[in-house]
Order: sequence, then C-alpha cells, then structure tokens
Amino acid sequence: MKIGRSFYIRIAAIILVILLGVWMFFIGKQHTILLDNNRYEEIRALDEVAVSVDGGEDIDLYSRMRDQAIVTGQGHTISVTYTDSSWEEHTIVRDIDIPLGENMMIIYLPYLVENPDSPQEEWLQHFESQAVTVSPSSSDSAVVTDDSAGLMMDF
Amino acid sequence: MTRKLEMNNLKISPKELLINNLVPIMFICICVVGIPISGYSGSYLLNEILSRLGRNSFLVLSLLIPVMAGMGMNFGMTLGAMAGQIGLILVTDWNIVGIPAMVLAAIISTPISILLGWLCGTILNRAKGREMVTSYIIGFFMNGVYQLVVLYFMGSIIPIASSALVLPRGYGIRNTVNLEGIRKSLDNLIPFNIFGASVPVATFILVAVFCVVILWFRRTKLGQDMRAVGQDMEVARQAGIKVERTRLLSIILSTVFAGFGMIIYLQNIGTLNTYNSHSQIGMFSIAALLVGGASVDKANIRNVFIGIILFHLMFTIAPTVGRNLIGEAQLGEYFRVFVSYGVITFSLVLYEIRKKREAKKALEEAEA
Amino acid sequence: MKGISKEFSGNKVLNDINFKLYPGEILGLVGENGAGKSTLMKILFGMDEIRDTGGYGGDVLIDGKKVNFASSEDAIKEGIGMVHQEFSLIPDFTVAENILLNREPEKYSVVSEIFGKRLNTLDAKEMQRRALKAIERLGVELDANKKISTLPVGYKQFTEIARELSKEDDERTADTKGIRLLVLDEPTAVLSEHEALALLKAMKMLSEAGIAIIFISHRLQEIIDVCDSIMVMRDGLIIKHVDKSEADVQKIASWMVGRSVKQDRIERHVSHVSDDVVFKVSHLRVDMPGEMVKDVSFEVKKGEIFGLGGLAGQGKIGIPNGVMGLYLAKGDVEFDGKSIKLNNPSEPLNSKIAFVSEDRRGVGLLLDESLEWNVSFGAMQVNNSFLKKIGPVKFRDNDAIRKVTEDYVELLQIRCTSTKQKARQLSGGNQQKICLAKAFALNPKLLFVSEPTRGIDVGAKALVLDALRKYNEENGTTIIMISSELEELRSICDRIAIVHDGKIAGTLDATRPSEDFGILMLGEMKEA
Amino acid sequence: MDATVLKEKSLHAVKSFGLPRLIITLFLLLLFIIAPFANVNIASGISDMLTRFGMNAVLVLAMVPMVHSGCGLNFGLPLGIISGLLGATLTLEFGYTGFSSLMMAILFATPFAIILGAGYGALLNRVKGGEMMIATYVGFSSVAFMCIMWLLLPYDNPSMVWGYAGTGLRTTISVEGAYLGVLDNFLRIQIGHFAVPTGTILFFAFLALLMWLFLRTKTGTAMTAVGSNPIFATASGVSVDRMRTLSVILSTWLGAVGIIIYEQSFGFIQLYMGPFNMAMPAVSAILLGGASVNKASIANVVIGTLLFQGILTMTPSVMNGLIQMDVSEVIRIIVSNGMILYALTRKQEATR
Repeated sequence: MKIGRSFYIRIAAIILVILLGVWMFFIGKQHTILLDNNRYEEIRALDEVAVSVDGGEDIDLYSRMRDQAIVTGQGHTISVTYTDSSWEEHTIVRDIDIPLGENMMIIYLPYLVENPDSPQEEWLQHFESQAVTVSPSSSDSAVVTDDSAGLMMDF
Repeated sequence: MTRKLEMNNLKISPKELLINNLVPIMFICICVVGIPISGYSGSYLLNEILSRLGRNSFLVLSLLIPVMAGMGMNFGMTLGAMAGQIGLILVTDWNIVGIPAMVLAAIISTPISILLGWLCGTILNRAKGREMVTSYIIGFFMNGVYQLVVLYFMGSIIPIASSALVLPRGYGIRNTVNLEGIRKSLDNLIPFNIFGASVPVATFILVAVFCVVILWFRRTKLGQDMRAVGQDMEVARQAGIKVERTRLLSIILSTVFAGFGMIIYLQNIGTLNTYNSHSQIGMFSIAALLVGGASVDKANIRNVFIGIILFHLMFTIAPTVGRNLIGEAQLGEYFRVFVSYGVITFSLVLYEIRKKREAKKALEEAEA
Repeated sequence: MKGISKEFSGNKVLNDINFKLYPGEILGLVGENGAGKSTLMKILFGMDEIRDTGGYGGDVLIDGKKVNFASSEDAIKEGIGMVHQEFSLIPDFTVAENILLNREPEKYSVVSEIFGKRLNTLDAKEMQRRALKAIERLGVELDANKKISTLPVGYKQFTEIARELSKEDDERTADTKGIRLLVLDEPTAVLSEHEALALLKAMKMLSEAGIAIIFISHRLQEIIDVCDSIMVMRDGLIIKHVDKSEADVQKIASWMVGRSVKQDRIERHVSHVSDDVVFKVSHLRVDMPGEMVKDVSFEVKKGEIFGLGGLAGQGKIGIPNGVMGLYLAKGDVEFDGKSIKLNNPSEPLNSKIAFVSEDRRGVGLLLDESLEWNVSFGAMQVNNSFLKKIGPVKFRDNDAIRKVTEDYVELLQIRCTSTKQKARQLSGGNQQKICLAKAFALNPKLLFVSEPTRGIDVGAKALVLDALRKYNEENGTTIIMISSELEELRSICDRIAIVHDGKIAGTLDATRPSEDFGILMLGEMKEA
Repeated sequence: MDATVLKEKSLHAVKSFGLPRLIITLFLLLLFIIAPFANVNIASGISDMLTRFGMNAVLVLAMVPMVHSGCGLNFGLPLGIISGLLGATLTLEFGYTGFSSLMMAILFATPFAIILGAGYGALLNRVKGGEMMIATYVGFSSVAFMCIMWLLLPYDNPSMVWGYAGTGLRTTISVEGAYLGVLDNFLRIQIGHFAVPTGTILFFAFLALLMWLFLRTKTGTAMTAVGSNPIFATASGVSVDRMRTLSVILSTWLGAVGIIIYEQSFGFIQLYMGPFNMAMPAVSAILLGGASVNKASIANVVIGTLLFQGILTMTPSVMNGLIQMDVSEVIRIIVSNGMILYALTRKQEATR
C-alpha cells in the first residue's frame, strides 16, 4: 500500500477527532466540590465564610458546616470571603485546577484562609463518598428485555 | 415523437395521484378528525410537534441514504441507535455533562457504528433483493449482542464506576439510565419561544446542516454512484462502479448518522431505556418517513418533515382521542401501534404492486 | 484481425478469421445467429468471458501493432467502443449523466482529502459541455437534460453511442487515443424506420470523421445502404468479404444460409401423414418479450412434423408459448376440430397438446427435484396418471413413477446415476432428454418442441432428433418443431414455415433448397 | 491418502448437515454432558425439553406448507395465532370444558383461519418476491389491530374480562378447567423427574402424518412444484396462485391449532402483544432443523424443534448452575436470529 498524502491527512483527522474527544472529556466532566468549614487539624473553623465558585452565587457557611458546589470542567476560580477577628472583610481569590479522573474533591476552607498562598494540594483533596447515594429499589434490579416492550413507548 | 411521450408522462391521472399519496392523505384525515376530539390547545400541539420534530428529524433523515442506494428502508438503523446508546452510557458513567457529553458520545459511537454498519452492509450484500427483511433480522440479532455487552460485559469487563448505572448484582446496566446531565442541553442551547411553545433552535440548526449535507452528498461522485447503483446494479457494474462497496458505504453512513440521531433523540427525552429505547426506533422512524409520502425506492427531505409532523400529530392525540371516544386511553395507544405497522405494511404492499406494474409497463413500451 | 480462432470446450466456433478495416470504413457484418459474430466482437473488445474460457488464437493488430487486451478497459484505451444490443442506461438519470456514467468530471472538494476521492462533487457544467460535444458529433438533436426513461428507444441508442464517443476526453484515461473503432451490435433492431434512418445518418457522419464502424444487423437493406464493405459469416468462417457494389440482398441471403456441410436427410416414412388438418392457428398474436408474434396463421396436418424456422427474435418461439398459455395471446387456435381457449395453460394440456420449452432450466425442469418428479409431474397433474386412489384422496404412485422414469432413461439413453438424482446435476443434453420424456409421458397428440438442440453436443443432438422422429412415426403424434437451425429442420420436418417479423413469411416443403428458406428468413421476398 | 479422503468425506458430511446446525447440536450435547456438574438433573432436563417440544412443534409445522409453495418463511404466523386465540376465547366464553373444549377451540378457530388465510394468501400473491417482509408486517399489524378488538369485542365471561370494567379481555386468561393439560396428561409417562407429555406428542405426530400424506397427494405434489419452479408448474397446467393460497390457508390453520396446543400445555391464553414474537422462534426452529427458505420437510420440523427447545431449556439451568450468570435470553436471541440470517444470506439452490 502506498502511503501518500491522503493517508497522513486521514491520520491527522483521526487524531484531531480523538483530541476533540479528550478536550470534550475535560470541559464536560462534572465535579462535586465539597466546601468544608470544619476544624482542620490545628486550625479552627471559621465563624462565617462565603464562597463563590466561578463567580456564582455566594454559599454561606457557618462554623462546622459543609456544602457542595457542582462544577463542569477542570479549571475553576473560587473566591472566599470571610471576616477576621478584627471585623475586617477579606477575600481570597484562588484558581483551582481539579486533578484528572476525580469526581469529588473537598476544600478545607480554614486551611486555605490561614495559608492563602499555600499550594493547592494542601487544601484541595480527593474525597471518597462513603454512602451509596440511592438504595436500589427491588423493581429496578429486574431487567426487562422484552422485544415488544418498546412498542408502547412514546417516540 | 419526444413531445408525445412527454405528454404521456406528465399526464398522471387523479386516481394515480390519489393512490400515490394515499398514506399522507389518510393521515391528514385522521388528524383533522382527531384534533377536535382530543381537545388539545394549539399551543400545546405546537410545542409537542416542535419538540418531536427536533428530536426525530435526524433519525429519520439518516434513512435517506440507503434508499438512494436502492437498499430500501434501513431497518438496521437500530444498530446505529445501539452505538449511540453505548456512547451515552459511557459518558454518563464518566460524569460528563452538557454539549461536550453529546459530542463525546457521538465520537465514541462513530467507530462502533462504522463497525456495525460494515457488518450489516456486508451481510446485506449477500442478501440482495431482500435487504429489508435481512436488515430487520440483523437488528434483532444485534440486539442480542447489545444485550450481551450491556447486560453482562458492562461492569464486569468494561469498567463502569457509577453505582447509579450498574445493577445491584455488580454487572450490567440498569433498566433506565438517567441522562440528567445532557437533558435538553442542545434543545435549550439557544432559547427561543413562539406562541408559548419553546423552539429547540440549536437542534433545528443541526438538522438543517444535516439536510444541507445530504443535498450536497447527492451531488458528489459517491452520491451519484449510489443513485446509479440504486436504480440498476448491473448497469452500474458494467460502467465500472464498485457496486458492493457503494452499497456498503451507504449502510455505514446511515448507521453512523442514526447513532448521532439517537443521541439527539435521547437528549430531548432525558432518560434512556437501556433495553428498549433502540428496539422500536427503526420501526417508528420508517413509519414516519412513509407517512410523509416516501416509498421504498424514493424518499426525500420533504417526506421526512411532512412525515414527522403528521405521524407525531397522530401519535400525540391518539391516547386522548381513545379516552374521549371509548373511555379507554389504552385503546388509543394500541391504535397508534396499529397505524404505525399498518402504514408500513400498506406502503410495502403498494411498492411491490407498483414495481410489478411498472415492470409490465416498461415491457409493453419496449415492445410497442 | 488476423487468423482469429476460438474454441469453446472443444467446439470450434471461430476459424481463421482475417479481415482489415480502414479508418472511416463502415463494415457490415451479417450472419445467422450462432455464426460467430458476437464471439468475434467479444475478442475484439477484450471481454473477460473470452479469457475465462481459454483465450483465443491469432492476432489482433491495430496500426500494424499487435495488441493483447487484458480487459475491455484496455480496448477502450485503444479507442475501441462497443454498443451492445441491450441498453445499459440508468432510467432516472439524464442523458448527460448517462453519457458520462462513472466518468463524471469532478470538482475538488476539501472533504475528499479525508474521506476519499468519491466525495468530490460533480462538475455539472463540464458534464453538460462534454455530453453536448459527444451529441454534436453524432449530429442528432438530443436534450442532455432529459431523463432517459422519458425518451423513445432511438434516443436511448444515441445516448449509448454518445457515451462511447465521450470516452475520448476523459482525463482519467489520458492516454486514450480517442475513439477510432465503434462496434454497433444490432443497433437498429429495436428502432422504428424513422429512427433507424437517423442512426444511419449519424453513422455516416462518424465515418466521415475518420471513425471506423463495424455494423452488425439483420436488416440487409440497411447494410447495403450504409456500409462500404460487407462481410458474411457462417459457422465461424468468413464466407464472403466484398465491396458493397458487388452485393445485393439476394446474394447475401444465399451466402448466409448456404451450408458447407450437408446434413443427411433421413428418408421419412410418410405413409401415416394424412391430409386432414389437425391443428389450425389463425391470426395469433403473442406478447412475448423479444419474440413478438404479430399475426400468424398456419395449418398442420395430422401425423406431420411441421417446422417453424426463422431468425432469433422474429417470433417463432412466441408461437408455442402463446398457444400453451404461457404468454398473453390473442387469436384462434383449433385442435382436432375443437377450439382451444388461450391464456389458460391447462386448456391445451387437457386437449393433449404438450410442449417442450426452449427455456429448459427456467420452464422445462424442476432443477431441485428428482428425475422421477420431472418426468411424471405433468402427466400426474394433467392426465391423473401415476396416482393411486385411497379413499377420496389421490396419492402419488411412487412405484409407477419410478418405473416410467426408468423406462424413459433407458429409451432415451439418459445418463444419470439414478432416477432419484436431481435434474440440476445432469448435463444439458440429458436435461433436454428429460424434458422430452416429460412431454412423452403426457401421451400427447400434438407435441410442440422448441429449440430442442440448443446448447447440447452433437451426439445428444442426433439422439434427440432421432427420438422425436421415432416418436412421431411410431405413435403418429403430430409434432411442431421450432428451431433456429434451418438444416436441422430440413433434416427432420415435412414442411417448414419461416417466421419473419412476427408473421409467417412462407411455408415450403422441406426438400426445397436452403436458399429459398434463407430469403424468407430475411423477409426480403417482397422488396427483392 | 486415506486421511485426505476421510477429510473430504467429513467435510462433505458437515456441508450437507449444515455448519450452524452442527455447532448447535454439539453445543446442546455439551450442555447435556456438563449438566451433572452444574447440579442439573438430566432427566428433568429431557422431560422439559419434550414438554416444550410438544408445545411448539405444531407452530413450527405451520411453516411447512408456505415454504413448500415458495411463499417463504411464514413471518405472518401471528395471523394464524390470532385465529387460534379467537377460537380459544370463544370456547371459554361458551363455557366448554375438558377434551371437548380443545376440539371446540380448534373448530371455532377453523373458519377464522380459512378466511384470514385466504385474504392473506391473496395479498401475498400480489406481492410475489417480497413476501417475507410483508408477511412480517401483516402479522404485526394484525396483532395490533386485535389489541383494539380484544378491548372492544363483547365478551362477558367474568373469568375473562377485566373485573373492574366488566368489558375488555384480560391480558392472560387461564385455561384451567377447560383444556389445560388434556393432551399432556393423556397416556402421560411419569417416572420420578422424568415425564413425557405423550398425548401432545401423539397429537403432533398425527398432524405431521397428515402433512406428510398431504405432500404425497396430487395437490401436495403440485404445491411443492409451485415452490420449486412456478413457471414449470404453470406450464404443467397448475394454477400457481391457487396453490399458494391453499398453502397459506394451511399454514394459518396450523398456526391456529398450534397456539391452542401451546396454551393447552402452557396453561394460559396470552392476548394483546402475546402473539407478537411468536413467529421468530418457529421460523428459526425450522431453519435450525435444516430447512431453507424454499425447502422444508417434516424431519426438519422435528429436529429443529428438538434442538431449539433443547437449547432454550438447557442453557438457563446449566449456565446458572455453572457461572451464576443467566445468559440464556441472549443466547436465544443470537441463535434464533442468527439462524434466520444464515438462511437469508445462503446462496439459493434454485436460480430464480
């Protein structure tokens, strides 16, 4: 077989499509970011903190609270607004980059506030959800593969 | 002499016109009678039709290419639908959402579609003259393979992480897959409302692009070859056209586009019935195309849209009409199943009879 | 062409053919069916069929150079074009699309870089231009945008020729030298007189442009009108190659049919032929594609072997098929004083008329059933023979069936492993014998035999003819035999009617010289 | 030398037996061999197989006449089944019981089968060459049409209609008290787990014998010839259309009887979408038995049904016992449709 111009163009096209797929994978991936305002090691929880992810609505967290933000894609911006002991408002804005292959991450807000310039890995960590989200109903476990079952569906 | 013949050709008797368009006319009648009985408001119906037009057009359009190549209605489009569904299951498992999810699902479905289409086309090349019944059976056969993959391999051989997808036994995908992440993501990409009905603008744009592609395709060398093969395989072969390859390509293209169509269809529906969504999609798409006035050997874009509008109008109103008339919504549902099958039967019979009549006429002409 | 010979499995169909053709010359090629014309043209055109059957002997020279075509594409490259008898046109395509079928000019499209050349778009303007150019060269008026299906036959023929002409400006075959030799295989057979005239005019124009043409036709007047020289073939030999000034219709006709090998006519015991007319056909019209019968009337005497001859496609085969109800027919048929209703196959069968079809494999046999079934089926259905009655139900009598089949196998010397063998597995000659056995088993009073020797070898031929004669002499069965081979008819028949253009051109005694029949066959009696 | 001869011979044997059939047979044998290791009782396996053979054999037999007359595989079997269902429901409506109810059901079904079959046959005569696709859809449309009819027809036997509405037939109706098991239990052989539904098998044998005899009559011979070469048959004075219609009527009637026998064993009448997928298993069974699109014999019916039902009964139990995975449904789909595909793509012996 002659390897000619069209062969290279085709290979390039296929690679391009695969790259497109990879890109889609990154920009379309949905992540849950847990925002944690609990005591983290030695650092006390903050009294009140407002977190906004990607410029969205503020999520208010009081001491020992945890909430979540659902985001799509890898790179995000969070801005953390808190009031320090001298009643002064501070805002920390950080870019975060969610590592590959993660579904759920947790941000330890007290640590972030304490060390605003520390590297991301120190306060953004992998989180494994323990609880099974939904317990399957028994009817769901039976699989219907009847050929004519689809007939009654809406099209 | 030439002129005289033309006159003959132009003069189609009203009776013939009626017979050729019997199916659409019947449907218009059903809808005209049915709409008042159903009592639906105009804006509700408009909303329904727009949404159904958006989600089904791509699927039905994918049927046009094999018709062009003379292979009849591609009942094997189910194969493409399966490929699309596998793509969707995977992206759902990977937690990908929105338009990127659809694009990725489409990319994943393409090689699967090509493989399945190639298989289907190869088999159909061995069953010339009975492509339809064979592609129909291929659909069933592949359904078995699909079940093997989805019900037994996924979760065991193919890693599926999400516990919302996998059956409690540890392998196999559940009956329904929630496509929350991509629900209406294309339909609502460009929001637009008219008379209280939301218009899936982006979907329509995509469908329009596909229509342009089909029109363009008809004017390519491959398209021309397909039309030639579709009309007379032997003449095409004599002229040096690779008949088998051309037929194969038409099926592959149809399968790939059916896969894309299925993804668009399911983004509108929002839930995937893992084991049922695909099984009847071919039948309904073909019925819609035939309702639009297409036949086994001739179908165009106009047929697609007329067909979807009429067929879905009937589809929407049938249960309510059934309930309002007899007090039994089930009746309407059975009725629409009956009509779907009836339309296909009727069109197939009409096509066979016409084919015979035309062969006879051509013979008489040649002798005269 | 020099010293061309060709064998088909030991059968020499072409023998030492030599002829020359000059640019712009129109050569008329005439001969009976099976004289070797088409085989010769196939060799010239480098068809696969020739190579698959063992190639040919001799040389084909173009411009003095020896050429050996590996395929018809090579022939096209050398500028040889061929227009076949059957149209190869796509009905719903326009004239231009058909002329340039699979040779369409393309416009470059970016998509083709990825998906291959076939996604280039067609260049409609260029197509139009080239098609018009080809049509112009033909000198006919033909709208390139008309759909083929709306055109009369004549214009379809022009489209085919235009296609051959258009092949010269095709960049994919840039080394093509332009069309220089055009072979037209019976182009006028399907044309009306008016259309044929236009075609002949177009041929003249092409020849003036320096294109040589080989013109095959059965219409001798046309040949004489248009050709520069005329070549007559018979039995794979060139009988005569003369300038047109030396030929007239009568001469050509006698060259065509005159046999070199005389077949011996076996003396008939004609004692049992009575003068009573037993079978009478009047004004029969049959719609059989390719074998139209327009208005045929003839009478057959009891006990006679009556021959129906004529060139292929003239309608002789349509006659028995019409009488037997296999094709739509109109007219009056009378047998044994009774009128036979047409268009109902069981009507003639019940009147004891049997038919051995020319289409052995299609009509004559159940290829996938045993010989027993093939022999007995007709008789079982028509005469209720080979059945045994149990209660009210009629069952097959397998013993009787086996016995009768074995009898015929012996009588006709059918070579088979057993009577249970499938008909498909037999050779052509033995299949033909089974067809005869099937007809004999019906105990017919009148037997139609259509092309009984077509495609079978010499030994079987003699046996089949012999069996027919014996059957006639022993049982007094009237036989009507249809054959394209005049000598065969002359060797066995009492009288022969020649069918031309769907009508009986004349009925002659079989002992008349073959030239007389030849003239009838060509239907030139009145004009000449 | 000897080895090559042997190889050729065995190759020929495989060819004439049909490769798919060989594979399936070996597979079934394998299932029986490994059954004990999967804790499956062979005796009960065989008797299951026989019971299901009895249930389905008549439905498979219904394929034979249409294949013989060249109408192809009867994908329109649901039409016959509908006639049978009409017969069955009428019998229950009138309250027949016992053996007579079975006979009455067949009797009631007969006129429906003849009328529907004649119409169906006339339709198929107008679409020669495209029979199979159209047959499929005729079957489907008639099932859908009957769905409407089951709701509307004025049945009023309380054991059959929906309790709350008082009209409309139920989806499944028990035939207990009517003809449940009347054939199965006739001369039944029962040894431990091993049971043979003698009556059902005898009844099938009776019908098969009738069919066998029919194919040996003048008409039956004509029908075969029509299927083998319709032009030949025409030239021999046989009316092709009449033979084809007759074969369709026969097929439809056998379909009707077949479903009644099926219910007799199964215990329930399945209405609505029930008949929908009845054609495919019957079609693939006869193909598995070695029939092709235009040739079929009684032996094909018997072998095919045994093999097909054998696979159906043995795979779930053996597979379950062995790997705790029930792939039988998938195997059923792949085997049955694969068989049909194989038949459709086979080069036709007859060149027509």
